[in-house]
Amino acid sequence: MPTDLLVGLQISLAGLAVTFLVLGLLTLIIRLLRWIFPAASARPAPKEAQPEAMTEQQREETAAALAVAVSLLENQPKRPDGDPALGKLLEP
Amino acid sequence: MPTDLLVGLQISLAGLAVTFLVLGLLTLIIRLLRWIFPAASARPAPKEAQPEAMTEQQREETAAALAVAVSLLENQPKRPDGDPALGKLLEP
Amino acid sequence: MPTDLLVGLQISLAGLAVTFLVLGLLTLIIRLLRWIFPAASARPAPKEAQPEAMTEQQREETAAALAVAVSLLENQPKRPDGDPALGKLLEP
Amino acid sequence: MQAIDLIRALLQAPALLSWQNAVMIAAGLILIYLAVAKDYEPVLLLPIGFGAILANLPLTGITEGEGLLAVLREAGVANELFPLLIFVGIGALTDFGPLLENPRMALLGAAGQFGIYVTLLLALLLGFPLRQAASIGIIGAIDGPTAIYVANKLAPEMLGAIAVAAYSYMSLVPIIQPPIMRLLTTEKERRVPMPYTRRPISKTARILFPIVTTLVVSLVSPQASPLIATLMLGNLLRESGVVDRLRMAAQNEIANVTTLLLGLAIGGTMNGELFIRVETLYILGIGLLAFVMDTVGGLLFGKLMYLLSRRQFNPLIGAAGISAFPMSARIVQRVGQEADYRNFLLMHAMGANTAGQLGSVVAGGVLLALVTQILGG
Amino acid sequence: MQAIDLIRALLQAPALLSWQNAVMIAAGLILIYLAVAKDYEPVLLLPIGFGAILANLPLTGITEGEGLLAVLREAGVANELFPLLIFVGIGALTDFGPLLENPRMALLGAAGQFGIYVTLLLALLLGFPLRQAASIGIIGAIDGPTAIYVANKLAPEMLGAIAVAAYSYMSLVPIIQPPIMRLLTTEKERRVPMPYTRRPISKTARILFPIVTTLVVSLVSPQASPLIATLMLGNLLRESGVVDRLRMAAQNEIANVTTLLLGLAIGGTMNGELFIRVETLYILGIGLLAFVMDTVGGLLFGKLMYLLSRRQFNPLIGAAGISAFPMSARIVQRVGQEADYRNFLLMHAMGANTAGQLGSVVAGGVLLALVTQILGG
Amino acid sequence: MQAIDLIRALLQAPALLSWQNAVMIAAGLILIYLAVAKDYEPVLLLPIGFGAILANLPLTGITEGEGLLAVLREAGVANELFPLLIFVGIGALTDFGPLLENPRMALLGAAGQFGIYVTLLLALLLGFPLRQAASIGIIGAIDGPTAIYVANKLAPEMLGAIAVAAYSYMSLVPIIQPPIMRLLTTEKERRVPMPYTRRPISKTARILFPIVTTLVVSLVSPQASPLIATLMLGNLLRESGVVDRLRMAAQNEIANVTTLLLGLAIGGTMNGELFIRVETLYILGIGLLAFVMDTVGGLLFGKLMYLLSRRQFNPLIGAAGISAFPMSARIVQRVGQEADYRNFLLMHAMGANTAGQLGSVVAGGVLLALVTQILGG
Ligand code: NA
Ligand code: NA
Ligand code: NA
Repeated sequence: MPTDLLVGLQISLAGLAVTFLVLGLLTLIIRLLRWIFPAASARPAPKEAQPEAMTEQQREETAAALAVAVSLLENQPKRPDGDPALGKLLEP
Repeated sequence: MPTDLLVGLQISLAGLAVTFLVLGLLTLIIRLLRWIFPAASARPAPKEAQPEAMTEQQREETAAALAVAVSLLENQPKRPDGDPALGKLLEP
Repeated sequence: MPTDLLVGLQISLAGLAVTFLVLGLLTLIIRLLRWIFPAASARPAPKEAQPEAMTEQQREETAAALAVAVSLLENQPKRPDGDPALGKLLEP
Repeated sequence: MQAIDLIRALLQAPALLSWQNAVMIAAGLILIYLAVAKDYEPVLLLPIGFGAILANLPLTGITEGEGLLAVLREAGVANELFPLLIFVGIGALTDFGPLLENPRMALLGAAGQFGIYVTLLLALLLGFPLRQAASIGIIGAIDGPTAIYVANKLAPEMLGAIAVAAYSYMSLVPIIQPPIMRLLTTEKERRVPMPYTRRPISKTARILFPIVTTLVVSLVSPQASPLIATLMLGNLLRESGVVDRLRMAAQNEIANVTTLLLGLAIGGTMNGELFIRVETLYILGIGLLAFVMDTVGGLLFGKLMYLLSRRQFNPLIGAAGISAFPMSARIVQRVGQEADYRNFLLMHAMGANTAGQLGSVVAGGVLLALVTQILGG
Repeated sequence: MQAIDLIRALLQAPALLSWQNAVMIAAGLILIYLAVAKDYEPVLLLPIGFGAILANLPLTGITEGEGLLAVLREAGVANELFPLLIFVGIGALTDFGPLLENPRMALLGAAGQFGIYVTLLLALLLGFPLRQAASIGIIGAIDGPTAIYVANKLAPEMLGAIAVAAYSYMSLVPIIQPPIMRLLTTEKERRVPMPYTRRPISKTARILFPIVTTLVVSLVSPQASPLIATLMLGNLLRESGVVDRLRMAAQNEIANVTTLLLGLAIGGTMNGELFIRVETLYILGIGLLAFVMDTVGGLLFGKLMYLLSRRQFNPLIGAAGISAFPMSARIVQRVGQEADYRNFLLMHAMGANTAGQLGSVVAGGVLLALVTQILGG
Repeated sequence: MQAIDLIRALLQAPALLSWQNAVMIAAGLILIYLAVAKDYEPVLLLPIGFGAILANLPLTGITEGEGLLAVLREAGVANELFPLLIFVGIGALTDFGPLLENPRMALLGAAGQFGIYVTLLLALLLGFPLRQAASIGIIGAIDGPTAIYVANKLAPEMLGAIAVAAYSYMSLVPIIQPPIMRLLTTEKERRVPMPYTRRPISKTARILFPIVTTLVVSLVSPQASPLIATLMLGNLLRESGVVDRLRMAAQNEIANVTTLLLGLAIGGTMNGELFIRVETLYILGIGLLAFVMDTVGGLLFGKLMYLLSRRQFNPLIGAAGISAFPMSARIVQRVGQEADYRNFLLMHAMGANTAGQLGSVVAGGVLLALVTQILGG
């Protein structure tokens, strides 16, 4: 029984020590991260997660929309009205 | 090595051939499907996926609603006001 | 064959009997539940499922919001404008 | 070997397509047609139909070893996981309020299982062994998950046919029930007015109902426990009002994903070589009878209540004692209004209908227990 | 055999219900009551309670072989899948911003694990073998998934009791912490104002934090790796901002479905014959002590920081170093405002609270490693 | 043993980190960087990168036995479940309308698989055995699930590298394709106008298309059946219009959850000791060539159609015959408009692009069948 308890005490000491060690490391890591990658000078407006491709995509869709518009103007007799399904097809 | 390469060439030829064959078949299938099941004369308004039972259901719900209305009118002293939970219960 | 059918008949009788027994028990149970836990006198407004902790939480959030307001007033030069991210952080 | 030989060796599958495969592919197409064009339980019949097609295409390996349909069958059908998870979703979607308001409707949920036993006897007469006859009888529960659960335990070789019958006939409620209802009741009976007064049920009673039902049904019929427990767990998630996240997960994510995978897996059991036999036709035929006899049982019990209540009870409501929820309650409402446009039977029929769901589960469990006991002893 | 004999043979279950079963069914009902009426972690305690009821109904077979609860236990508890998936969801929901703004709060997350070791020693004193004592100690992590993970590896026979204790005591935060906080701190300490100035954190730092944390914790404590990795994966999904589909799936579909199934499976381990023994009472009792000692440890460390900071640090914040997130941060805010209505400790406490979550995981992994090493060597 | 010895014994992991592990952790970080900063297929590359990091941290046990990544690999990669479920989601998201309107575009979907065979031959030349060469070739399908499916069957040891190559190169479409397009076509060819007249497709044709495609492809190439069947099942869920619950489940819950778990599991195969070898570099290098040759094949076939159509066909559209949907269709539109701002090639290119998806699946199945046949006979 005393042996068990001794083992327990050692586990407790070791466990607490390593736990403090790891959390202490995390403190350092956070400081390091903040130091290497500081926030932009003024507080930036919270940048919503918009991947670059989205704007890429938007650019293309605008181009496509323009192309459709031109094409519609040129082919007006053949295609009398805008196609409501087109928007759907342009979706990614 | 040359044997391997020969096998590879045969696989490549066979593979490309079958792939073209299948995609060619799909071309025919699509033409066939379009020929057998042509779209209705004028372009139909995009028919939203409403199963028949839904309208069936709507009809019944209208009937039920009418019944409730009649029943309410006849039993007015007993049931002074419309029951807000009824709509929920009528849901499928 | 007749033996089989006899067994089948016994299963049918037993099955129907037990099914009626169980559903009969349910009738009694429902009456019992309604008798022990009657609905509040007048028909209560349908109580939306809001766990108690939510109001607890709301109370705390109100407290926090007040604290923020006070703190903002006192520290006005340091923090010129309300922090739009705070509300998010206060969320559970 | 030349490329051309390779291609020739490749194109073996069409030659291996047996006529049974072709028939089953046609059957799969018909199921999809019924699902899409006729809206017959599409969430199950469409995947079942598609799975049946896949199971009959030669050399794909999709139903064997680690093939997709074999994996799904192992993961969720063999161990009954999928039907039970679907029951959690159904329970979360079901409002037992109408039954709690009209507890006497519960007995109609027992009467509506009448067809199970008629069918069982008929199947025995036709020479099916007991475990198969019971599995055919369970079509009379008119309840997909229950039928799948029981059939998978007693006669897994019949699973595909029984599941298809159960789900197809559930869809035929609006076609099959009305003529039987008109045949077995008189105009006078159908016109019996039943005023509906909403009776408030306390939240506590609503929450205790699924728990107590689980306890009682499990103690009386332990084999029904997994079915009733999952159905009632879903209802408890709903009524407790404190676990909306779980309720939504049960009725949406769990129910939808499981339904799709279950349908595919069941369709995957419908290989032509195993499926096309005269027994299958019997199953489909007798299953239809089961459904008819359920309706008859419910209506006769309704007529009994009509007499006992001194003509205050509209016997049409008995037809809602099957588990096809909420279709048969709607049919009762419609047929009742045909007789008298002022009739409002819907809420009463809803009570009987939810009781039918409970009755189906109980009857399924009891049947399983009885057959296991007889075959075991 | 007559029909009446069949029925009699059927109705065996009530006679087989042992008093242990009855007690556990009552315990299940109490858990459901706490979940519904007291809102004690309902998303877990309700399924656990329901599972406990099912596990104690005789003859249902639901916890054996291919029974539902056995299938769920195999699918997600035995291999630790469910608690880890839940951690992905928790990580996706957790904003570590307050900790990134106040990195010194991290140490409080270590102090808040103090109870683990006190409990471990006490359990050893009471005669529990090491692997059981450590499993009881892990209740002091006050973190459901961590407790389940560790207990399942070291003492699976105690899983039910430990999970119930961990989740129940998490719910008791608002009741248990305030008196301890008032007892161990002076009015003067509680009134220490801590101005909060929001410090912006760059997106890059936010994204790198979960990655670097995974690397460091895994290297120092490999047994904690699965826990920290899943928690941090969830957080990476959140902070990366480019995989919103995955983030939503993690925090909704995955978390909800897994929580429901995990709760059921854990409840399913609580069979009366195994569960009702004096050890279980010890577990529940010592577990409560673990929670108290966590709070004490956190507060004492807070007082140390109060002294080291020349009375600029409010020691109440130490009580938030446990992982019951965000409840204990809220309690700190409330008790702090009682002392001085202008006190705004919430954001500081949030930092300590998220550190407590990390500390629990680390302590769990370290404990697992140490015990495995001692028992193995 | 003293506490300090215990701690020392605990901290073994850093010493066990091999240089291969370190390189792979760096590779994982690069994948995450590409996912987050460059938006390269983040929903897959982020989980793959994170999984690769976890697989290279010593002593965690996360890739062995019942470790998380091993469990996921068994549950969904070894049996191909995850890629197939993802295909159901992709099918539910894909509108084959543009192809149904322009069926002749289908052939471009075959031409866009040209790179598979070039790569296969090159890999054989470099000394790879046939089953590995074919697995490298399949990168030329530029289709994640297809590449994973085929590689897992023929050369599972290469799964990680092939999946990474397939998904990375899919993301490089906007960088790699335009220069090749400009190189292989003349300004005159690029300016060919292709008027687009929308042709209505009946609902019946839309619904039958996925069914008939499944039948035909499965009969001609049974090994492609699971892939085409799941893709087409998803599309049938979409077009049938009666199972919106299932369609949403397929394209959201199923696709998202599976993508996350698949990515983690694949990353988990990328242990440094196995992954870092010269073959991996070859795989990544040849894979890039596969992609280039796909584009070349598509463009050359486009030029053939240009000639056959008497210069009425814009050969740029050929570049969309790969399966990177809908990126390459957009690139075609953009490059076409550069030549003439009035050009509107998008809808035509969409047709070729969806055909490319079908072509990839067919080519994958055919390759699998041919290699299996040669190696088996
Ligand atoms: Na029924
Ligand atoms: Na903790
Ligand atoms: Na391709």
